Amino acid sequence: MLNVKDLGTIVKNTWCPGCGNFGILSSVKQVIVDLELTREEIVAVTGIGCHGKFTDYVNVNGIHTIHGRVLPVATAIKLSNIDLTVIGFAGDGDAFNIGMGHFPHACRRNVDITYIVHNNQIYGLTTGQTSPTSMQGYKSKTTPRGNQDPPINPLALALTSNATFVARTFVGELKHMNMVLKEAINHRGFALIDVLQPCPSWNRINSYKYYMDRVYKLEESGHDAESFTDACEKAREWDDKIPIGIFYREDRPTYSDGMPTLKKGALVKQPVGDVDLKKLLGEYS
Amino acid sequence: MLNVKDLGTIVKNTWCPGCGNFGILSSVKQVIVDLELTREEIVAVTGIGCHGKFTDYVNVNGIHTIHGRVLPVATAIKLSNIDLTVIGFAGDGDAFNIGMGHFPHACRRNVDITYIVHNNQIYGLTTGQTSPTSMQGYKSKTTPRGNQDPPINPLALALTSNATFVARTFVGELKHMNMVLKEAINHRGFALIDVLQPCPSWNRINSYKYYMDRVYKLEESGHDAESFTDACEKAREWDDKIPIGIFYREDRPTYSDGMPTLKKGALVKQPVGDVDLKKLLGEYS
Amino acid sequence: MIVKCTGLIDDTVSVIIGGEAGQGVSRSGILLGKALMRAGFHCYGRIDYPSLIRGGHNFYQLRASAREVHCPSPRADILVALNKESVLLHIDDLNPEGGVIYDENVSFESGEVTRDDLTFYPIPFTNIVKEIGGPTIMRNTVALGSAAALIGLDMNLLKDIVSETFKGRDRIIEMNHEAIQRGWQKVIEFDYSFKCGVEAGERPERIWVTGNEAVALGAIQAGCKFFAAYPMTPASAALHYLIAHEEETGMVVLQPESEIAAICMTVGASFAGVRAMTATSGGGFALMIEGLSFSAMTETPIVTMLAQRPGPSTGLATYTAQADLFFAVFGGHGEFQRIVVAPGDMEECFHLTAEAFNLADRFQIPVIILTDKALIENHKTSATFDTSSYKIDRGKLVDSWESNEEYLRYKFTDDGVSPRAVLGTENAVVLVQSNEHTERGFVTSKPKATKEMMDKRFRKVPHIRDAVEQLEPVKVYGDEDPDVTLFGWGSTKGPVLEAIGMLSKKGVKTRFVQVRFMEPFPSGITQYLEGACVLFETNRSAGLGTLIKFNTGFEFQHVALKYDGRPFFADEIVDKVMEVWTC
Amino acid sequence: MIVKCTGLIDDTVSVIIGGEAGQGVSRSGILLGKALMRAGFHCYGRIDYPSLIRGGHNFYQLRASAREVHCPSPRADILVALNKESVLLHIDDLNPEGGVIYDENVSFESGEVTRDDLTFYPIPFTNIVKEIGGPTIMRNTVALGSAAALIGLDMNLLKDIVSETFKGRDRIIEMNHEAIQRGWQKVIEFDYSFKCGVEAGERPERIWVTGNEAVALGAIQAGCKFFAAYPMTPASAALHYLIAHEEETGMVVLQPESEIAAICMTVGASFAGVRAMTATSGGGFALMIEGLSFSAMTETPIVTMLAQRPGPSTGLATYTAQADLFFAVFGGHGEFQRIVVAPGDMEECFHLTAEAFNLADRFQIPVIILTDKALIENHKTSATFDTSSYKIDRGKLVDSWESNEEYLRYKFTDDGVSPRAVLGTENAVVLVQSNEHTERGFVTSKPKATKEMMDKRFRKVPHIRDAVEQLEPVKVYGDEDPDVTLFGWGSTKGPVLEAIGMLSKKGVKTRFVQVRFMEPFPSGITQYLEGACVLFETNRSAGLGTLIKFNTGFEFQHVALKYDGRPFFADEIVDKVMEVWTC
Ligand SMILES: Cc1ncc(C[n+]2csc(CCOP(=O)(O)OP(=O)(O)O)c2C)c(N)n1
Ligand SMILES: Cc1ncc(C[n+]2csc(CCOP(=O)(O)OP(=O)(O)O)c2C)c(N)n1
Ligand code: SF4
Ligand code: SF4
Ligand SMILES: [Mg+2]
Ligand SMILES: [Mg+2]
Repeated sequence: MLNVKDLGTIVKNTWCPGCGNFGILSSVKQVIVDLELTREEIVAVTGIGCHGKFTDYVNVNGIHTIHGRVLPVATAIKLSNIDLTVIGFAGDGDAFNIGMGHFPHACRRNVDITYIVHNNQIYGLTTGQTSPTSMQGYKSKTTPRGNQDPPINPLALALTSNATFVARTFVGELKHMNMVLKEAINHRGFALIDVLQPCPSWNRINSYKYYMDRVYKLEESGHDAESFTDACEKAREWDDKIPIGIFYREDRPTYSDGMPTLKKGALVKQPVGDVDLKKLLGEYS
Repeated sequence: MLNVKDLGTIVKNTWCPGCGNFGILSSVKQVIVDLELTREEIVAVTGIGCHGKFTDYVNVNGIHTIHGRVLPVATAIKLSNIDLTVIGFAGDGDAFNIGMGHFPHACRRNVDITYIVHNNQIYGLTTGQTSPTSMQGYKSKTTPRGNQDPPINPLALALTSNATFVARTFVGELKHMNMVLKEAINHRGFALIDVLQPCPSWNRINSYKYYMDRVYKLEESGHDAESFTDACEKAREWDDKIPIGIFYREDRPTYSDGMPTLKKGALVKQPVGDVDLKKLLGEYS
Repeated sequence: MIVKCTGLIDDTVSVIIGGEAGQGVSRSGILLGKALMRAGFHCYGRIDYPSLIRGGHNFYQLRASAREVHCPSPRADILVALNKESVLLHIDDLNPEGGVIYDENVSFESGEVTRDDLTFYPIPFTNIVKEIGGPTIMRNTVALGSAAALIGLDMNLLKDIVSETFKGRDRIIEMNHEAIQRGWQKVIEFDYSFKCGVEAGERPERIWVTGNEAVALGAIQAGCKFFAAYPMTPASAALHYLIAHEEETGMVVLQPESEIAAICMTVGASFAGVRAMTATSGGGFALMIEGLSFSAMTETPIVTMLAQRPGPSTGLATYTAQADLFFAVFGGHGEFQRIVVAPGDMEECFHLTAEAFNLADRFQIPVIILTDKALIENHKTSATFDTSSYKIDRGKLVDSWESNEEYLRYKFTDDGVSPRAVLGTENAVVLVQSNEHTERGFVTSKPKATKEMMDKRFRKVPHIRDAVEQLEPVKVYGDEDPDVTLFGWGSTKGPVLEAIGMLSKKGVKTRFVQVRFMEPFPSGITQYLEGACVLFETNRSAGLGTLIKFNTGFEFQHVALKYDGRPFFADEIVDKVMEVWTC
Repeated sequence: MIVKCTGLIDDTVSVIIGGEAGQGVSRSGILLGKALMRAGFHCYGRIDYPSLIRGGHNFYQLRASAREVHCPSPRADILVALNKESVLLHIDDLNPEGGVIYDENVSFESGEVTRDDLTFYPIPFTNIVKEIGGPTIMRNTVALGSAAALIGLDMNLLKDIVSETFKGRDRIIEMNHEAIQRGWQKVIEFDYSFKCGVEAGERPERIWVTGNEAVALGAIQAGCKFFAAYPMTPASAALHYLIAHEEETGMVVLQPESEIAAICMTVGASFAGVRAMTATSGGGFALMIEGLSFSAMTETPIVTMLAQRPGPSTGLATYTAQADLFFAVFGGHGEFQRIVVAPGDMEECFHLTAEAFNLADRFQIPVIILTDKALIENHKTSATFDTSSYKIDRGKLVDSWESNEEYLRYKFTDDGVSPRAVLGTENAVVLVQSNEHTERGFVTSKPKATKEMMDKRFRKVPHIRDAVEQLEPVKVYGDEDPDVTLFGWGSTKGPVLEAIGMLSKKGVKTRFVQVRFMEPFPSGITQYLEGACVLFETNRSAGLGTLIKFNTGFEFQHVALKYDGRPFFADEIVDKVMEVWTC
């Protein structure tokens, strides 16, 4: 069985001191250990951004994709081998700006993958531009007079798009994050986890303290994760109080359940070269 | 003053007999006349699909863009000349598959344009593939065993994305469509109109009769378009009864309101070549 | 197989079927072509349609002969007009003494129809259908019966195909048989003067397929397991075909939200170890470029069909061009080796697609299959594809890792190709990286490591060249000692082959040099660049000519370019060659 | 302006400032460069950083001289080390007798530092900052004070710049002044042996800018009103600059959701009649290709900066390459004419960007400004840009339509360029069309109309060529009767110019041929392709060499390619030329 140390790599970590990504990294490692998964059965698919360095730091299969494309890549990996545990790691810019076109579709298809959004409400790697989740009024190089637009609400968007597992957690609450992550990985279907991740280098507003002062746990507030309406209502809460936890879960056939070929098991393990081409050609003769 | 005839062109219309696009075309012409707009102040921006032929059939400024890009093009036209009335015409595939990445952002920015989605729940021009709004179970060339995924809900998505005017109408109810369209054009901010548009050639399910049997008018059912919660609830209704009308409206500063330059009026009309470059260069000396 | 045509101006019989979009023009043409094939004919079929669903004018050009036919003819012996407009539009396309089949309901104003050498066959399409109680669209079935009579085709061949198509739906079969019968009968009642006798021979080992179908079948042959494509004319039919056959082929086939998703999924599936493919046209390919470069950097084999149509931008959605050659060869940021293969007929679509998968896997690079509308939406009879000679070669793909050494996805090797472990392989942690990277796959930006990894990828190049040279990248047809040598690629092959036959009858000895691989560019072409050389392409900038000039220094003196969306017709090629030959 | 450097191995003084990402390396270098400029120096600055925000090693290479300097030197006279790692990493880069400024807290193990020709200046960076009560990052200000002392730079120049930068924030200014003072003082206390005397001259008419800033200023000069760009290294700074100056320039500048949106917005703004631009790097440009082809088909002027970095795919985000030349020239579906211009220094970034807008407007086509990281993120002192000679030429843009004839967006004209009415022009209904179209803009797929409209667009080509020829597409520097001719483009210009100076001192007469327009390819290059010719490019495939070969048939015998993400250094060029010269 693996331990957390086995999941490290030789690569020097270059995230800034105090970066919330450290929390995500350690939670992911812990959960892999707790769930008794092997390195080879996990595939971490990352976007481009600070979060994208994940694949260098965790010793499991990794795919460092291109900016915004975690979802189509992760979807195809899962469809090609349903025996793998596929976890996507995206930035907020990655997921909801350039990658927005994929998100509602991944939700409604209910692909059986976990999608972790490292939501630091900023473009980290490109040195601090406003992101689609940056708050109104937020000042940056690209909104020097303050961001005018209401931010994208990842949870509400996921709910609207028929996602079957919708959650938020905060890296300052590691146990909570572990719990949510475990549930998400165990969930059969598409699981969104919006992770509140401080970026001390660029985002001076949404700091550890900012979140610490505001987050409260849905598990402790009697929230009913079976209720779509309650979930929608909670998803809109963002001010003095910010809920974290599992907002919504639902059982629905997954994308691969609908694929006749996958009824026979993992695609990559199915025989190759045994198609009766003569028969297919017969249609044309 | 224009009359409807002035808005025709010499181009032979090649929509199929019974196509719902005819209704949209006549409504748009009627509303232009009723609102006493001129040909030159309107810009019709269309996507690629059967709906895209609109620009050939209506004698106003037209931009036949590329597939899925109505919103960025329309946005920039409006920002470059806030005196123009910009109306986007997109297909359901156009808007919610390939063009999905732009939609939530146009909503939250509240660009002052009208966005008409010709929602025939099918890919028309490419001969009948499943679209993101095709219903579950819908059979087509690309879902021969029936569409498994819950469809995109344009209204719910717009509401979630902070659109300030969200409506649906049906081409079988022309007066209603005229009313909605007028309100949308007069609305200051982003206005989505989801138009139920039968495609008799490919979509044999969502016919005129299908909609006729189901639609009812929000105006007549005492719906409160100021209430976000009510709007969300109504947006989820789609079965024996399908609401049409204005689901939601709200006043919020538009995208251009936040742009300092546009406080001085239309960008294209502002003087060119009067920037004090010496001063800017001074920063570097 | 005995086929005999008499009274025709050449050894082929050509039929134009014209009508409105929605009247079943294409289906009729395909059905008739298949019946003719079964009668022993070689056939070629081309559908011409504007980008709309109903009401616009469509027409199908069908050509058949006892010998192989490689392209349609712009002229026809028989016109089957499903509406009046078709008579008016195509009457001048008819050969002398030709026949016109049309609905007897149609009446012509005086002066509207001036040809008096033709025979007119007014057939009560509409009334027959009414009498049978069939849907209006069945008019075309009546027309096919009439056409069969005129060609001398055994109408049972048509009926058989109808029975196969509508298997199980007896009422429909019955109505259609009746429609064929009646249409046939009506012509027989005339004392018809059009003379084309066809004797049905043995049913030969032939198939009647489009390029799209051939490409899809090639992918199946190659063991492709994953196909994701966003609909785009003219590539969509490959998607439709593969989705329809998902269960028989054991594939996962899907229509994603965009071309960006399509290519990223294709790359993703390949990471997981299955053969994967996508297909699109120019606008969609533009959206795939970032993914293409991604597959190159991650050394992930993918196969993409780029089916050309005229551009720029939306262009002419339903017509043809060879105008994306440079885009296919050079599109992409950063430097990487790719393969671009350009099949020229149905057999090549099949075999080269299958080969594309082997090449992609062996060298872990993207392979582009460059086709165009005229190749992949047209029908041609071909000898049944040889499915026995192909061997799947997955190169250095591994699904077990026994070595004590750590698995390194980008391990330096002599030939630049590293063992590629399927995701999930025990004992092998795979790290795939879009940044420049170390052998293990970790990000690096060190200068030495950067250069070394770039060199590693480029070490594949000579091996790729070798592999391509094995696959007849240049094919030569015709006379060994020619008066004129013709050059071309892709869909131009058909009309050129047709033309060299015609030219040989005129006493002009010609040779055709077909370039089948565009990248890496084949080496052996110089030997043919002598004497009178003419280049044929359906574009404005002579892409192949440019590549040849670049690779050999040779500049064509004679170039025929067509860029109105239509393929060459053999006559045009003959004319150009005659011009060169006599000058 | 009097500058005098003594005791240096050449006529330049070079400083390396090294530290961790986040320690203010880049800011320090820029500040010191500006102060040196004000002292009368010509300067060049290059920042080297990996793609991360904190902790990785960054260093700034600053070089200054009384004469113009065109590139950094890999070697330095002075090392300013903000951390220990920087000493260890760069100590071997120091010239003999150089000086090392570092934090006195740092201690070295025995054997760690072996050079005994250097002078070490341990300065209490950390303690001074503590004493002043400033933030840790202020260590770099202390270091700058020390460096100033060593170079002999008047520290008041540094102080002035600090005062300007933090205008209004007196406490910060005061602390920084103190830091400079103390750092300076500490060095003075040493009996320092490093000898570089600088005498401050008049403040010259010079500016210290990056290529990104120069491009942005060029756009402003051209009256660009709309700029939409998605952040991507190395192009992002242009976006930041323009957003920050939105109010002064009267522009609308925004960060949209993606590169696809960016280019579509750019095209949209241009439809409305304003000059519009976008900027990106390779991966983003890949996503823009569909929009590029759209602008071509709709004949809509747009300007796009493609700022290259090493690929494929994500590649090396913060390093440099000239590897997208073919992509810029050939990327796009369908055939269309574009212009690709490649500036080579800050002045050219400014002037050619401004010209790009005129060209785009005059010919209603897309213009690509091809730059790279080494050009646009580096600093160089330049003569203040001449802002008086440029004239805005909007070509056939019209905002009124008095004619009685219906306005036709795509009217056939002799030169292929049609009057382009701003949307909203009274009496002119504008129809912009991505499908092939008629003069009016209506969709067509007729063969004749298709060919005619394609020919119409291509009628512009000779006029475009003429216009480009007017703009010195090939610039030649150096000896008229050279022993060796050097070829290059873009950022390679700097090191090559530097090298030809050095070579001349060695008695080798050289000439540099800079290609500034890549498409259409300039005609006048053949005359220089004689004698010993050497090509320099920062890529692996010699893109320019390939274009030259294609256009002239000339094949370079001598090629120096560098593709490790780093720009050439002048020494490398000198070495290569010496090798060619002596062989
Ligand atoms: C196509 C493309 N466009 C732009 C970029 C540049 N880029 C790299 S990361 C990034 C955004 C990072 O923000 P986010 O996704 O929130 O990730 P974070 O760094 O905050 O983790 C951008 C714009 C790119 N790599 N590719
Ligand atoms: C980039 C790109 N991909 C694909 C296409 C092909 N295409 C044209 S229209 C269309 C979809 C049409 O469906 P919809 O948007 O619903 O419009 P409708 O025809 O139903 O009005 C597609 C996929 C294209 N033109 N461009
Ligand atoms: S920039 Fe922000 S997100 Fe990136 S590593 Fe630093 S703290 Fe973390
Ligand atoms: S295919 Fe459908 S949407 Fe298109 S014109 Fe015909 S009926 Fe209308
Ligand atoms: Mg982020
Ligand atoms: Mg549709």
